[in-house]
Amino acid sequence: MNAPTTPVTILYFAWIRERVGRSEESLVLPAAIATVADLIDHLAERGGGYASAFVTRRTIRCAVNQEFADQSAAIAPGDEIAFFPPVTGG
Amino acid sequence: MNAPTTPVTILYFAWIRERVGRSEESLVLPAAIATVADLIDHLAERGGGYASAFVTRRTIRCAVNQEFADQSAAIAPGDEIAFFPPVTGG
Amino acid sequence: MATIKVQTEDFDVSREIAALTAGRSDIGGIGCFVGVVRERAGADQAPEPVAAMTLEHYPGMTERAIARIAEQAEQRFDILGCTVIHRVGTLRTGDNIVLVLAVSAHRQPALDATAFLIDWLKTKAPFWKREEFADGSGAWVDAREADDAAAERWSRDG
Amino acid sequence: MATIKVQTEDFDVSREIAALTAGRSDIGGIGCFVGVVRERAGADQAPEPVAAMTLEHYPGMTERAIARIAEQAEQRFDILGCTVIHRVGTLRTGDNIVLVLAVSAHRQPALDATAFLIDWLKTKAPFWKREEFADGSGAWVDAREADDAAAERWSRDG
Repeated sequence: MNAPTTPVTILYFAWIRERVGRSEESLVLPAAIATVADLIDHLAERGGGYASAFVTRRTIRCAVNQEFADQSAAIAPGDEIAFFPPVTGG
Repeated sequence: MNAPTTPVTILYFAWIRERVGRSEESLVLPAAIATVADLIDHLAERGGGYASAFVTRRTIRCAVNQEFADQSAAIAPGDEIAFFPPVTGG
Repeated sequence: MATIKVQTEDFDVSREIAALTAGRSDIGGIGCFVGVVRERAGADQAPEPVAAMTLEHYPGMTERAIARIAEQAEQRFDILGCTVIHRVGTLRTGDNIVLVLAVSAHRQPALDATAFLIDWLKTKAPFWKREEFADGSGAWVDAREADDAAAERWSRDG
Repeated sequence: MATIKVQTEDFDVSREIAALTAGRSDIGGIGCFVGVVRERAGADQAPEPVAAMTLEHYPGMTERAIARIAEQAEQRFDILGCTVIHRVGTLRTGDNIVLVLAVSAHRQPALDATAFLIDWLKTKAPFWKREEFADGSGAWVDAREADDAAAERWSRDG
């Protein structure tokens, strides 16, 4: 079990990375943040590139600890949370 | 139009070739032979390997002038007629 | 548009892909199938492992039949070209028998045309396989009803 | 049983087939798909020809996602092995993007698994394509609903 002061790692890919302006950051989750959706709200409130990256929530896909997850998924200290658009490989 | 004395070419493949004992022959069609089925009867009447090759008519496939044909297909002097089992390539 | 070869020699998949795609910038997907001689070829219940296989064909009609099959594939699917190479003569376990390639702007026509070509080759091209077993005996491979059913599927779809 | 690579370098189809089939005598069919960068990539209506494409991915998760897709293929289809190689980084028109191979005793599982693998890769592996046009502009490729539908098909079938 990670302590509440253990940060989460947040990764950004493709145009979300470009809008946010970075590919990775660490963040100690405020106590009120329990799900991916909460984290998106929190990030979007920063404004600027973050607001732009997260403006259309339904186009955002995410993974928690390298598994695809819904925005309703719970997150906890120590998690790796990634945001990206729908995948286009192959 | 080929004269009635122009022979047909008959080809045999796979186990039909083995039973008949040859891969090719020429034959001037008797006047009574109008279809592939007539020709099969004619050949089977020779007995021996021919009788053995044509004993089960429904397993015989044929081509007339290099196109798959039914046993009811008409044949004429100058034609190339081939007999073979169902194909097994690929 | 179709490249068709009936040959005793082996083929190289990469080289055939390069030949089919050379100089083109409109190809997005390459579908490919390679048929190989396996130890239990005709029937999984064969009494003996297959040591070799001899492929007989009908020279002249073979090329004509394959050309017709390739034409059908080009009419049915939105492909930009295809290649069919079928070997004849004596082959050993692990040897390549047949190569099918189909190229398209998108993956689905390439994959569909590849499946169509091999299904139709199995039932509409004049090749016959004779298996030779390790004990020296041999047998002509029986046509499989499953192959007819697979080819028939394209008639229903089309 | 699956060979999975995410790499910047190109691959050679013949070499990968040889690696997957080496020493085996039970393989009768090899299914293969190669995805290629084409000039009109994301949308046929793109204003400019695509000059290059950059593929971004999620290191760590990518390999894990592909391994899961390969496991699914091995569970669903009667295959003897598969290979998935996906390139990342900057690619030019005509360059290979992705290779899928699946081998089986018979052709149908090999062909089905090949189609399944590429359909699922398109929707369940974390890759993103950015197209760069000849005029210097660029755009991230939008996900295609057709790809979701193609992958969904396997859920219905399964």
